Amino acid sequence: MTGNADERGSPAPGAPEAAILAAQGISHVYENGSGLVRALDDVSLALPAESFVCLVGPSGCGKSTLLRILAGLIPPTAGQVLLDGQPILAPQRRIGVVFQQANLMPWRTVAENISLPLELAHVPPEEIRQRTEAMLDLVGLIGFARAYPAGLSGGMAQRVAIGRALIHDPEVLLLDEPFGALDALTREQMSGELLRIWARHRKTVFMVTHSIPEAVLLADRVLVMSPRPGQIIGDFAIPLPRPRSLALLHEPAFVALTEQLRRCIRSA
Amino acid sequence: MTGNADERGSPAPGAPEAAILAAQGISHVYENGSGLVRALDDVSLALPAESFVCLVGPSGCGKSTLLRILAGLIPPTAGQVLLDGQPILAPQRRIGVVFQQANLMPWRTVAENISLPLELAHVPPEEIRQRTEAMLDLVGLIGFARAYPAGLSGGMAQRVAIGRALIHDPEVLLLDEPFGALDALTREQMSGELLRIWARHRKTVFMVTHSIPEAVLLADRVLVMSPRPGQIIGDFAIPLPRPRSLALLHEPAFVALTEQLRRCIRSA
Amino acid sequence: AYLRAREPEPAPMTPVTLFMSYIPSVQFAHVYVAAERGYFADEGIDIHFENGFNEADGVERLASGDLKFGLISGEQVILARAQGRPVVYVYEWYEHYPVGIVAPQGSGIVAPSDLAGKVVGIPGPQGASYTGLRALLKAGGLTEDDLAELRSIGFTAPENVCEGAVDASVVYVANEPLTIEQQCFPVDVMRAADYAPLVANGLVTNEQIIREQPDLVRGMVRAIDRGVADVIADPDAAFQIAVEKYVPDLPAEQYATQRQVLDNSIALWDSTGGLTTLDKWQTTQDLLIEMGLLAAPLDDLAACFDMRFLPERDG
Amino acid sequence: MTHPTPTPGRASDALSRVAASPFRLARPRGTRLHLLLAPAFGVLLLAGWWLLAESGRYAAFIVPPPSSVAQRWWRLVEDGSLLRHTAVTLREVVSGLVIGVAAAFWLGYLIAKNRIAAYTLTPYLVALQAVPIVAIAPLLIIWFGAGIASKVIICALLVFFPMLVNTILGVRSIPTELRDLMRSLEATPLQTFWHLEMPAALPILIGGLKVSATLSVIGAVVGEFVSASAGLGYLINFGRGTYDTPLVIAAVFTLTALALLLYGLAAWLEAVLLDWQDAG
Amino acid sequence: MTHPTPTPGRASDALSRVAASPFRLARPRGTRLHLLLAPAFGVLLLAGWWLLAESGRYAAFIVPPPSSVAQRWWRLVEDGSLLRHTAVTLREVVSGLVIGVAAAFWLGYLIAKNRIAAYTLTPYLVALQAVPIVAIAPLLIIWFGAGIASKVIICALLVFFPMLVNTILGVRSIPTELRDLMRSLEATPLQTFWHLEMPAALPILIGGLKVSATLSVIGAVVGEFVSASAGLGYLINFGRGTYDTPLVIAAVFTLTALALLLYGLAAWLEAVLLDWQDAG
Ligand SMILES: Nc1ncnc2c1ncn2[C@@H]1O[C@H](COP(=O)(O)OP(=O)(O)OP(=O)(O)O)[C@@H](O)[C@H]1O
Ligand SMILES: Nc1ncnc2c1ncn2[C@@H]1O[C@H](COP(=O)(O)OP(=O)(O)OP(=O)(O)O)[C@@H](O)[C@H]1O
Ligand SMILES: [Mg+2]
Ligand SMILES: [Mg+2]
Repeated sequence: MTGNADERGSPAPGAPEAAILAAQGISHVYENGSGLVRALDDVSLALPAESFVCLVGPSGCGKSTLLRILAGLIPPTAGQVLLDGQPILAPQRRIGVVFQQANLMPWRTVAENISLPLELAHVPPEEIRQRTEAMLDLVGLIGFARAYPAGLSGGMAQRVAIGRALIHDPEVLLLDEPFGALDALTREQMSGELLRIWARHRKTVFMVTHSIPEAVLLADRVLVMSPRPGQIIGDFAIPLPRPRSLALLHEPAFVALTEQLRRCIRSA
Repeated sequence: MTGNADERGSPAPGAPEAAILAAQGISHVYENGSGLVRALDDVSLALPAESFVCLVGPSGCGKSTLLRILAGLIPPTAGQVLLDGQPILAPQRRIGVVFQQANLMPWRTVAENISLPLELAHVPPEEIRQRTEAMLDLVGLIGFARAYPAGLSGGMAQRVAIGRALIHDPEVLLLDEPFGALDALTREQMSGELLRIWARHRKTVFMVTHSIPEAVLLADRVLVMSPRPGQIIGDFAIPLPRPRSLALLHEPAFVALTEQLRRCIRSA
Repeated sequence: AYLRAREPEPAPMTPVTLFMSYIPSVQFAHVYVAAERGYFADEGIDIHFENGFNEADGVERLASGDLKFGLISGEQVILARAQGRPVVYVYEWYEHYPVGIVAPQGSGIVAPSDLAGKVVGIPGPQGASYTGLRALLKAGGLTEDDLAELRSIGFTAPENVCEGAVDASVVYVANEPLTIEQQCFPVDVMRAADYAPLVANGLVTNEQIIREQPDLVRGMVRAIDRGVADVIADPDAAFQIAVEKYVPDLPAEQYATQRQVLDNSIALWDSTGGLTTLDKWQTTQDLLIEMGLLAAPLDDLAACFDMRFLPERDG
Repeated sequence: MTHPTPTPGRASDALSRVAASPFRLARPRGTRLHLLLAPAFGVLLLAGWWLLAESGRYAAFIVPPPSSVAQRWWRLVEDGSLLRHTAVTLREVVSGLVIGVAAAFWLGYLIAKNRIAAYTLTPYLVALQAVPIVAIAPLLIIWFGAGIASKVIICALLVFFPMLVNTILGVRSIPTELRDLMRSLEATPLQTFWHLEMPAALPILIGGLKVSATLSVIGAVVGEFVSASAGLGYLINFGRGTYDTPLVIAAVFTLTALALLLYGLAAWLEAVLLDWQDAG
Repeated sequence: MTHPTPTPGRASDALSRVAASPFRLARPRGTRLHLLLAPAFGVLLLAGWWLLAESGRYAAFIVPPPSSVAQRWWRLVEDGSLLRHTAVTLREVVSGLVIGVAAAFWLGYLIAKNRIAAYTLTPYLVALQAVPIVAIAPLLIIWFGAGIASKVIICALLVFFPMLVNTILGVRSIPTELRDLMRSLEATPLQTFWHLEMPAALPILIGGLKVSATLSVIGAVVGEFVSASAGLGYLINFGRGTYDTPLVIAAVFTLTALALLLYGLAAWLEAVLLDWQDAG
């Protein structure tokens, strides 16, 4: 654990027990018609408050499973998840989730999908309208407020999902490849926005990503997961100064970190 | 148009009229509840036989729409698609498609999803079995042959979709972000496989991708699309020698090309 | 002694389906006896029974030629002919109209005039029940408006009377009062037949059969008449035949009751050889007109029945 | 949404259209000609009926000519009896439909969400469907009286099952992913009901409603057959008892009109509530 | 698949289980206790009935005690008449169900795929549902005879509509994306039918089948009420005519058993054909 949150003026992340969200000895086994699938094997991790942690790992290693367990959506076969030191028994509104699939409600327009969390939280309509407007702007879908999901492109749907997760301002964000369906340019914009939100609103972010450069560019810490059954086999602090820009991409320190990560993943 | 297919010993691609698949003056307008969406505006392109063409462009610019029109799945509002110089009136089995979503049949196992095209083509069962086995191996899902799609991770589902598109060996492959849900490592493996298949079986590939390096690494030619309404605003020949390897990533020629592309996209 | 016009050589058997608008029952003992004792076969008739549950259905099918014979209530013939159905009544089976009104004993409802101000149940304002009710009301000098309520209760008279949901109810006199007495309490029955001569059930066919197959009609009438005579002469034997072969679903513990039902039925039957008379038809027609079921008198009321096929019979 | 397969000559055709107006729709709306199909078919059926009646193949009392039915119907309209009987039946139908559908919906929802309820109740609800009304008519009349209540109950019983099965089907078909989304937002059961379950199950629910609405008409009529002195079912019985076939047919036509009306309402509801299905 | 919400103490509990065997299921199978729920509820209902009968509130022929029904039922079994009548009804039910469901399926498929058929036929199929059987009973018997055929037709008519509506619903619910996939593979209409439409529509189809299977029993009985001398419907009518209420109830119970059997078959079909729904 290395603290890189200096630029935000936050305290350096403390020991695991000071973590806002922690997983202890998580194992998970699925049953799938033809047999059992060991998805996770004794995974422990701690997310210090206001940290930005990325998780990388090969396809099918259990990243989404871990994220769902952290979100309280599935009870693990073994182990427990602690939110502020308390075992979580059900999903919490304090934790916002972006699923790997956009997961939109086809009967709601883009604006209505984005405003769903506010509606559920009984935010007054006028405020809903304003915040939705702002979020539509942020995800670049102003012109599509009244379109239905069936009429969206893959990337547009994913941006709606991101907007929906951010709008109610949860303390902890769990993001499952949120930018997977976005082109390079939009991806850069969106991750820039995410960083800005994280810095300004002092959130804790846990993000699964497929892009090593992205992980290095965004995170305080990158975790590497082994192939199934998933185990944390690497935990890299990213000591690059913030704010970071795309210019980093060609700096030796950055290239060295990505190479280090790449090697760790390859060795798994 | 630049011919880079030398290493495959194929003839240099000819004029557009010699193209295996060509689009002429394609425009497309959608209606979406609240109004009209101009997705494509007068797009023309030609895919010479055995060429590998990538398409990049911002989210929602009309890439998937173009791909579906090329596949004969939607009739464009204006323009026509020619396959071997003949206007296509319906989808052709000669053209294999990987959709942006995995699009699996939930009631079929992984193996059954992959073998679907062979079944429809009345391939003998024994041959189906063998080719499915081989394809499962190629996409790294041997152990999941009998799992149902509901029990797959996002990346695994996408690999099934790739296997399904490759198995019946279509002449032309239209791929819509086939590697979007794959981690960097798997992505490299799969794109390596794709290149090998392309070279060995003399296919024509048209691929939408979000990754500029990936486009440069794979393609003979990279097309750049403008934001909606989509127009082709850049057409870059990639004169890098084949076979290409990941080592290229840091070569100046490669970096220059990617930078050039990036600038073109950004300028749009 | 029966006079039989035997043909020189036995003709091939004619299949005939006889329609009865009720479940198999000892009330049909006469046709069972006739079948069992070969009376139909004697006439060259291969008899089959069909149990329908709606008289009007049977009449429609008789009129259309789908059926040749049925045991049908007389007023149905008038109503059907008024609407152009060429059905004809050829043999009177019931001399007395089988409908009446039942009321708990001691309730003071013993005559039609006692119905004033009472709640009376009825299956529905149509059919034989309604005809019987109207005949009784008329005899008591009442109209429907004099009742507290005429309540449509479907075929649930015993349940409603036992539960006291109605003061009195229109019933078929052969079986329903018996059920109430056995299950609940003694009752008083007033029979419509005691107040007005109405045409009741008989054998019905259509004009085409009469025209084209008069011998068949004659044969049917004769066989049924022999059955009726046999049942009247020896109800016990008839009952035995009926329950053993034709009403197999009747459990033994019901025999006593059903034997009583048979007696009650026989009491209503025509023991005189099936002859009906025009004045009964006239009374019935008048009543139907009064009830609003018939717009005007038939042009030829006498065409409703045809008594030419009756056999001679010793009383 | 589906796209029609392109037809020859279509592309250039489309080209010229777009040349004229670049904002033309991708799928031009069809004409309204399809609305004439059903009436046209009706005219055909009517002609067939008329021919059958004229042919003399069946006696006029079995297949009366359309004209005599029309006359009879008009008489019923004029003397106000059609309105009266229809009103009686309509009241039974509407009450029965509301009660039956509401009961089926809540029970179906319960069964879909609660395994204990599913295992306990399902066999009995299925069994209930197999009980012929006439077999329980005495009890119904004793318990609910001979008035409208027993008819409403009978109608509700008939309407119940299709709605029940489709409610269970609809609620069970909701994707787990969307349930997970609602859970992650800490939606209350009521919020989950209104914001997820209702809209997601709606297409299948309305399918059930369509069947139920159509059956409800028969339900009321069956009730009237058991015992009644007014209503279209009574009118049919009366017509049959007096051998007035045109009356029977006129009443049946009125019934079918009622069924079409109710079905049409359900279809309208579908069109309004599920407009998102063909948007985009 | 759904995941139960974690409950307190569950995690550590699971931990110890996994410690013992790392390959334990994530969702341990429940016990088979739930299979006792329905019988338990049945016992409750039976007790209620018994109390009602014993209370003397109703005469024995209105609410007979369970014991007398059981005795009557046993006698029917012993003398073989129950078997005979059940066989008659079962034959009608099975034939009617097969014909009705097949007709509904093909017509529904046609309507779902073809707008012209939809606009032309739908109103008439809805209207047909509102025609009371009794109103057309004479015609049915004239056309199909008083034998089994008319009962089968009546049963088929009753069974038709729920299956029709659910077929349309099921076929229309198939995602366009999968249709596109099949088109891109140049699947023939027959292949699309077998490899896409049937499996995709199956859950909703089976919902329709469940309703139809249950209704089919009533359909045959309605047919037997029109005219019959055998079958459970006939037996019910006979029991009503002789005020043999135990017989009526025994026959009704046999009917409900038949309905449960058919429903059970449909549910079994669902479990077998839709096993993929809870795999993974
Ligand atoms: N619902 C499920 N039922 C059964 N097995 C499942 C289920 N979900 C996931 N799995 C299995 O668990 C393993 C891990 O899946 P998971 O979705 O967590 O992978 P992932 O790391 O997110 O992969 P990807 O990068 O491809 O999304 C996979 O082998 C998958 O087959
Ligand atoms: N079925 C549809 N109905 C209405 N509008 C649609 C439909 N499909 C796509 N669109 C619109 O057309 C435009 C282009 O969509 P398309 O899916 O082709 O984009 P794309 O380039 O593939 O984007 P992405 O990279 O995000 O997948 C978008 O604005 C989208 O909203
Ligand atoms: Mg995943
Ligand atoms: Mg796309």
